[in-house]
Amino acid sequence: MKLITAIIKPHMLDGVRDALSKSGIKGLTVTEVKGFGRQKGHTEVYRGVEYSVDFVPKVKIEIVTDDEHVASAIASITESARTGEIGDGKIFVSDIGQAIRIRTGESDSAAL
Amino acid sequence: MKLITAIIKPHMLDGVRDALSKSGIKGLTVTEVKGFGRQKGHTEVYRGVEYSVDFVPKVKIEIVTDDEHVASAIASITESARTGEIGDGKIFVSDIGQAIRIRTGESDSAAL
Amino acid sequence: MKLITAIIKPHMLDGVRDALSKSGIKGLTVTEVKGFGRQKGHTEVYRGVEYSVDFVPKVKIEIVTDDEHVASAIASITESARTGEIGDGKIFVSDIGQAIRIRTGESDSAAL
Amino acid sequence: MKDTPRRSFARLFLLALFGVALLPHAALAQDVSEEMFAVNNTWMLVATFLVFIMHLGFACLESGLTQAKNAVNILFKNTGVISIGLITYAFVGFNLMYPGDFNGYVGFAGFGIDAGPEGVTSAYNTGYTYWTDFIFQAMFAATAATIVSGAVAERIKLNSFLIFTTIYVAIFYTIAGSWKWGGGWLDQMGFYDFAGSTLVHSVGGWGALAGVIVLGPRLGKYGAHAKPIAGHSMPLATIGVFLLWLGWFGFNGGSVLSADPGLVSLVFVTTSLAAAAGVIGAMIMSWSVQHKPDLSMVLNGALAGLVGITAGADVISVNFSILVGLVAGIIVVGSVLYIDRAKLDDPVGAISVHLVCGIWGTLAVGIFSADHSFVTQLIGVLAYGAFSFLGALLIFFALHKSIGLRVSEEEERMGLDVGEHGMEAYGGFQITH
Amino acid sequence: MKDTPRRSFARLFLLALFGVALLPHAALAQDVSEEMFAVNNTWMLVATFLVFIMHLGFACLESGLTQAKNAVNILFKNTGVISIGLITYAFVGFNLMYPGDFNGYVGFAGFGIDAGPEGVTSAYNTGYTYWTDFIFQAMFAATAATIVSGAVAERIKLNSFLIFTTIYVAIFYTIAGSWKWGGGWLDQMGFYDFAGSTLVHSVGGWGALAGVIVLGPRLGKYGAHAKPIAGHSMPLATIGVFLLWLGWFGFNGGSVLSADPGLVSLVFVTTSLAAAAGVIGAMIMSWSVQHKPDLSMVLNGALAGLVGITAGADVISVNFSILVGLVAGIIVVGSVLYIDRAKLDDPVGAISVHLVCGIWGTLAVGIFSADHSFVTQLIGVLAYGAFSFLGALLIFFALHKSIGLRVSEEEERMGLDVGEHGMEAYGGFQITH
Amino acid sequence: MKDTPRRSFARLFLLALFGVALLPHAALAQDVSEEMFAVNNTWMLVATFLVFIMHLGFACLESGLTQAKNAVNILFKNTGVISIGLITYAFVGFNLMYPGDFNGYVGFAGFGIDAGPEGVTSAYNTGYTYWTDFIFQAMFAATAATIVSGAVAERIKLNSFLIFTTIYVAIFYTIAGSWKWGGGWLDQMGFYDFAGSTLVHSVGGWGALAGVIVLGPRLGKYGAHAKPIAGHSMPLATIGVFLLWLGWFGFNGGSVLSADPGLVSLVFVTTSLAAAAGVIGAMIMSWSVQHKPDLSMVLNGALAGLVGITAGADVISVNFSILVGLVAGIIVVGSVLYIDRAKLDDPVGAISVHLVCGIWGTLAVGIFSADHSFVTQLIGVLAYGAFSFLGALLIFFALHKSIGLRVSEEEERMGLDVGEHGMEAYGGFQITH
Ligand SMILES: Nc1ncnc2c1ncn2[C@@H]1O[C@H](COP(=O)(O)OP(=O)(O)O)[C@@H](O)[C@H]1O
Ligand SMILES: Nc1ncnc2c1ncn2[C@@H]1O[C@H](COP(=O)(O)OP(=O)(O)O)[C@@H](O)[C@H]1O
Ligand SMILES: Nc1ncnc2c1ncn2[C@@H]1O[C@H](COP(=O)(O)OP(=O)(O)O)[C@@H](O)[C@H]1O
Repeated sequence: MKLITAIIKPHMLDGVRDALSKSGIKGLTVTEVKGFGRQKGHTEVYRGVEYSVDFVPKVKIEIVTDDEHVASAIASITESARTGEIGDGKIFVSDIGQAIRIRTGESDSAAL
Repeated sequence: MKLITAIIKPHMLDGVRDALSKSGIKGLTVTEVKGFGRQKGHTEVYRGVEYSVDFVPKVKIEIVTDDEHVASAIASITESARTGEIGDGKIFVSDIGQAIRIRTGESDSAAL
Repeated sequence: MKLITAIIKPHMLDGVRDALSKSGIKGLTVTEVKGFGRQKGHTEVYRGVEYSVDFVPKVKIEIVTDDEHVASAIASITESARTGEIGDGKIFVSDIGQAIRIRTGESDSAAL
Repeated sequence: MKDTPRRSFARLFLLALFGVALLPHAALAQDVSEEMFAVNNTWMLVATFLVFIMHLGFACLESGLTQAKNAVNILFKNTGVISIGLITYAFVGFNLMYPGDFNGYVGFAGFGIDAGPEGVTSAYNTGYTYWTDFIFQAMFAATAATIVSGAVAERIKLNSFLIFTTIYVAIFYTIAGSWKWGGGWLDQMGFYDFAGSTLVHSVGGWGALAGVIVLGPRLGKYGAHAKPIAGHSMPLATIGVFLLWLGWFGFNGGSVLSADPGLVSLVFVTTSLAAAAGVIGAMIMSWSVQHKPDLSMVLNGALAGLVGITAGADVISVNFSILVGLVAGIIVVGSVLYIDRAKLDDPVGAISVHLVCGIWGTLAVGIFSADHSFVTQLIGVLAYGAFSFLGALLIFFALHKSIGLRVSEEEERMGLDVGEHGMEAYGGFQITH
Repeated sequence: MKDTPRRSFARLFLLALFGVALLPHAALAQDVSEEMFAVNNTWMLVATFLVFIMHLGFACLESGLTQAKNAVNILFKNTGVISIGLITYAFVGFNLMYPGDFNGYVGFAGFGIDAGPEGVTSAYNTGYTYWTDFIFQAMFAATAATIVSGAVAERIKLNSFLIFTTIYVAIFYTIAGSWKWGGGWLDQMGFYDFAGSTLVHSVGGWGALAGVIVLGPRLGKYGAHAKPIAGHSMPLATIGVFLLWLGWFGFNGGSVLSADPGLVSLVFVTTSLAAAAGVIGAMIMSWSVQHKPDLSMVLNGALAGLVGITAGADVISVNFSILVGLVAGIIVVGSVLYIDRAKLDDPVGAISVHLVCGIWGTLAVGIFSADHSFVTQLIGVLAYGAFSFLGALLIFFALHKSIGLRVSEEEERMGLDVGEHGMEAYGGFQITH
Repeated sequence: MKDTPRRSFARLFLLALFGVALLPHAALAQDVSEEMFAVNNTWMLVATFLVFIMHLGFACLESGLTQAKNAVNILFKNTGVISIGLITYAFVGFNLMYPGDFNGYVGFAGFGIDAGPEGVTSAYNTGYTYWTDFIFQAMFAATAATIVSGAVAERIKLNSFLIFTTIYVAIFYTIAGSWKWGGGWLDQMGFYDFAGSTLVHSVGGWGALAGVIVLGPRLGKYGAHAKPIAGHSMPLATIGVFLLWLGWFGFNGGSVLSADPGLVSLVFVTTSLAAAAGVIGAMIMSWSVQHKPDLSMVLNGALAGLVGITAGADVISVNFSILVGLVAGIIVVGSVLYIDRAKLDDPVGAISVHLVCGIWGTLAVGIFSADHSFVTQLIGVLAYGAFSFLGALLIFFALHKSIGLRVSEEEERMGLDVGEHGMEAYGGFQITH
């Protein structure tokens, strides 16, 4: 099993979730995060003092899936999350050794 | 060392933390997340327009622990987080190569 | 490639980000989390009832980087995040199998 | 040109009594100039909008002291209560509360409201027109139900609550009110409640107590983990209390029922000082007992002082008003702790503020005013207590047995906002940074 | 000592008419005592500050019903609108709206304001001084622009909006106002609009409609995903509506233009009952149509009732005022649904509340008051509609073609707070737990 | 029936002076009808509750412009300040500020308050009863301390602040006040301060400056990272400013000390236009200097205009009032920038708004009113500056040396809410979505 972590633009979330659903993904977990990268933040002013806000709002999607579904999931994400502009985000893939469904105790593939 | 990631129902957090404490876990990190899975969200209405909220509030617990404690930690979580209803959540386990305590520079087991 | 996960004190974030920038890290993702560990929370009172708040606000930084940059990144974090007091936090390192830049489709090192 | 005794007999009587008591050499004006009538009426209308704003105060206080996931529900209830209150008061309430000549227990002057030609002149009353009389009283009426709202928050079904409100405001509050302000048996007996420590606040508080008992505590409130259920916004709660305090200038100040300079200004002073002393009393208690000064307690302290002085704002001296407020502030903290220990789950402290301090305030009139009897005050307290508590218990119980009173466990956990209203108080995937 | 007809001819006429209608045996005071003048003026100043607080009401309501990322922008606009409104009304507006003797269509009494020696005596008007007249009217004026603000929220450029406001309030609102309140042609014809269902609310509503049409909907509003764009804070929206309701006691109550006890208190009653009935109407509609009672609809219902009764608060009977409010509450829910289906994106429901219910209220005078003609009311509605809608369309279109009306897509997505103001409504890496 | 000179000698004198100046043909009423007394007193009580609501305004503004982790602390302080202020003013303040005949520097008419039989008649004063006099003044008194609260926020110890407040309000504010409003030496000299640009706002501002100097800046404010410490809720801050503006109608309007139609309405106009002009001044400055229009600056601009006009709201012409406000709005932005550059850490801009614009307003009387001398105004400004700044410095320094003034670094970082109160402003593991 693999964990696919995608960091995307917040307003692309609904589209990405739909695309993933279509490609057969049944579960995922979303977190609000802030990103720092090539996409620069912006300048803010508060009571006369300018300062740069380096962090950009992003959404992190985490999907644990069987190895075989990884490629299609990645393809779904890249297509649905791309705007072509800087800051579209990243996808990282890592290994998961074990997965358990709390409700039933099922494990691994059956748990997803 | 392993990273145990558990996604649970928010109101089970206190119980899970107690159970983990009892089973010898000394540290963990908690994040508010939204989950998408078998447990469906609900329908909301705003100014006459119905729409479905697919994401359900969840809490993610991350625990890095020695390999030997993994099984007991998992057991603690499954027991304390289970309500028996859909949406109780998942546990994922992956490998951690290195752990460091910032304050002292201690590493691996000693750092946990 | 490695994923470096650092859990630090919130007010150290700006310093850590600067230190990482200097050591050549170009991207990272930040999440607000709550930590449970050696650093105890505090006691609160609400309408006459005392209770202990066990969770302490922390910030989680995630950095995916080439293996060769891991050591210097860890060094940057430990130096810039240390106050010497309990609760300074942890650094965990794990493997990342694959990285993709959504905008371009570039992968692995080129994607970071 | 003479005052009509129809609705305001009892009040005029009191005005005369204390007007004379305070201004011994001024003859009581039996008829007034057009100008004085206009001043009086203007002041009463100002008082009316001040009492109106108390409903926003309650909405803010109650939603601030409860969880974010139930905020829409509370705001909805409070918007509904004032609206239902006003309409039912127009249809039946006003004429139940002020039935004119009646047996002293229950009377009814008929459906609907109508000023008639005399109703807009000082022949109706030297202090206000018929319309002013109605609207000022109507704003009061809904208050009693709103008090209940906070205590039963986070677990009561919306429709059941609204039915309770309608019945309690339209019938129980008004009949009880007629006993004193309508010139009924307690008024005859000499019972005194200037602006409603008992008639409004205790009546609301008894309803709250009944609701809390029938409903039971919120899930997890008295569970293994001692963590109390914290309110989600202290700024909102604070806005609420300041608006309530503001509104009280009309609640008490308007209860003079004219713009009498001496009386209204005296009432402003006693009301303000009692509230301030309530804050200080609660601050001292909270700081010394809990070590950490608790804002929510101090806010309750202000209200405690206000409720405490309401029964006697015009007959208690300025120095004693400070004492009444101070004691109320101390009592309220103790009461919140005690009620919580008794496992009566009142999220906003409504029982302590409105019931306990309402009783204190009513009895205080018997203690600090030479002209009133402690025993009579006590009789009033008990009579109102029995009637409203049993009445509220009956309604709640009937609802419990019929359409149900409490939301499902799942709904309670998810929050009533999503469950009852399908919406969130703080909507949107809130990425604001 | 006699009333000056300069500004208040039309109003005095009406006051006479209905004053007489309601108080048949009272001769209309052509001159008043010093005392009565002071009471009247004091009430008008109280009404003035009540209308002022409506601007906070709008600011809260509009920011509550929109997204957190645009809250600073909305608060800024609302602070700007009242300020620009007051200043331009002093420079040109007051004298455009009340030009004295004029051709009935457009007149101008000159720049700036000046009371003159008579202006502070009852020789100016028995109800208020020149200064009171100005400041009461000035508080009204900015309202029309603020109504537009909510409808065009979350996408309009700040500078364009402020230019629109300046022109719309200083010129269009005031010229339109002169037709009726200034004694112009519609006034001559017998058109009636007590406190501005049409003159203020519809005029604002037409501006809102024009803005929404020229601007188009917010990004993603009518996209593939049906998820509506939820407001970020229901407590804020509720505070807004209660403050608006409070302000309406001055908006309508002050439109009596004196402290006349009968009239002002009647207006308090009709205003309150219409608002309450509006809540109940919207509650019933929302509960039955949507199954889940929607707080934002119920809040709109209160405003709908208030807007609805505004045209006839002094001439519609108490029972009918309940009906007017109830219908307004029902209409507003239907209208919000319909306008949304027509893909007109109005985030706060301004068009439904102010335009649709403004029209309803104006026509209701023709229906429920025997003294007014439905046809004349309709002519007024149409005349105001044509003038304000075309006027607003013209300004918006000119801005669109010149400096641009709408922010960039990126800015809209990021939020106007960061884009236009470089700041956040809820600043700081908010670690509060 | 004649006015008692006891407390109101100085004020009557001024009223006479300007009453005559503005209404040249009206003889000054030395005794008034019962009706006029009632109107006057009613207006003064309305003004009183308006000033009261300013305390909520301050609470909202200050907590909005600071961090969420300190919100409870600020709300607690503001609730405490008004309460302590009212009680101490009753015990000693009123009689220190209005000692009757005295040496012009310090006098004391004894502990406690008591109207006596004449105190509730127009024999006390034609404009208000003794009780009204007291409560109106008492609401003012606490304002001075509340101004300090914002400037020292996020780092001052709660108990030290409350002790400071008690001493500053009870003794320094009142003695300073007696110099002018009590009929003391500055009043004799012809110094003019209508509603307290200097007596209230500058006195508060000097206290704020002293506090900021003794305390030093918040942790990290002037550190390596330029990121300023953003306020956590702009809606809260905006609510605060609108409520303050609302309250100012009572603050200035009530300072007429009667319901005089011409004067009160003039004051409404100058006050509103100055506030509006302040907004516009700050908007222009902020837009041109910072490129992005800063809401927090514009909000400060409204207050700047209000503080600026406070000293001369009744003697500055309407056109000049716009100028005074505009300049205040411009000044306040410059001042905030300058004070920040001087590393004086004032989170809410209290020094710029209340001290700097308070001085500007006081001097503006000397510039724009022919009847007042610039030099005398300057002497007043300097005298009040020296006395209040040194006084505040002394108290703060004594507290610093004894029980300590500042919370620990750890507490400051964690927030004073948890540190001082053991509670959170936005409690609960807030899962609302
Ligand atoms: N090395 C990294 N490790 C972790 N997160 C990263 C890394 N680089 C980028 N990110 C995340 O991805 C987001 C997008 O990256 P960015 O460099 O701005 O644009 P792009 O992906 O188009 O090159 C960042 O805001 C950050 O959250
Ligand atoms: N494949 C997955 N990857 C990541 N998170 C998942 C995955 N499947 C489920 N989750 C998380 O677990 C939560 C519970 O899953 P769900 O399918 O609703 O119920 P259950 O675990 O009882 O089958 C989801 O809300 C989501 O946060
Ligand atoms: N085993 C663990 N797994 C995951 N997170 C941990 C673990 N131990 C500690 N943490 C995180 O690190 C933070 C700091 O740890 P703590 O024990 O308080 O101090 P220190 O790191 O100085 O020993 C905790 O608040 C928690 O968020």
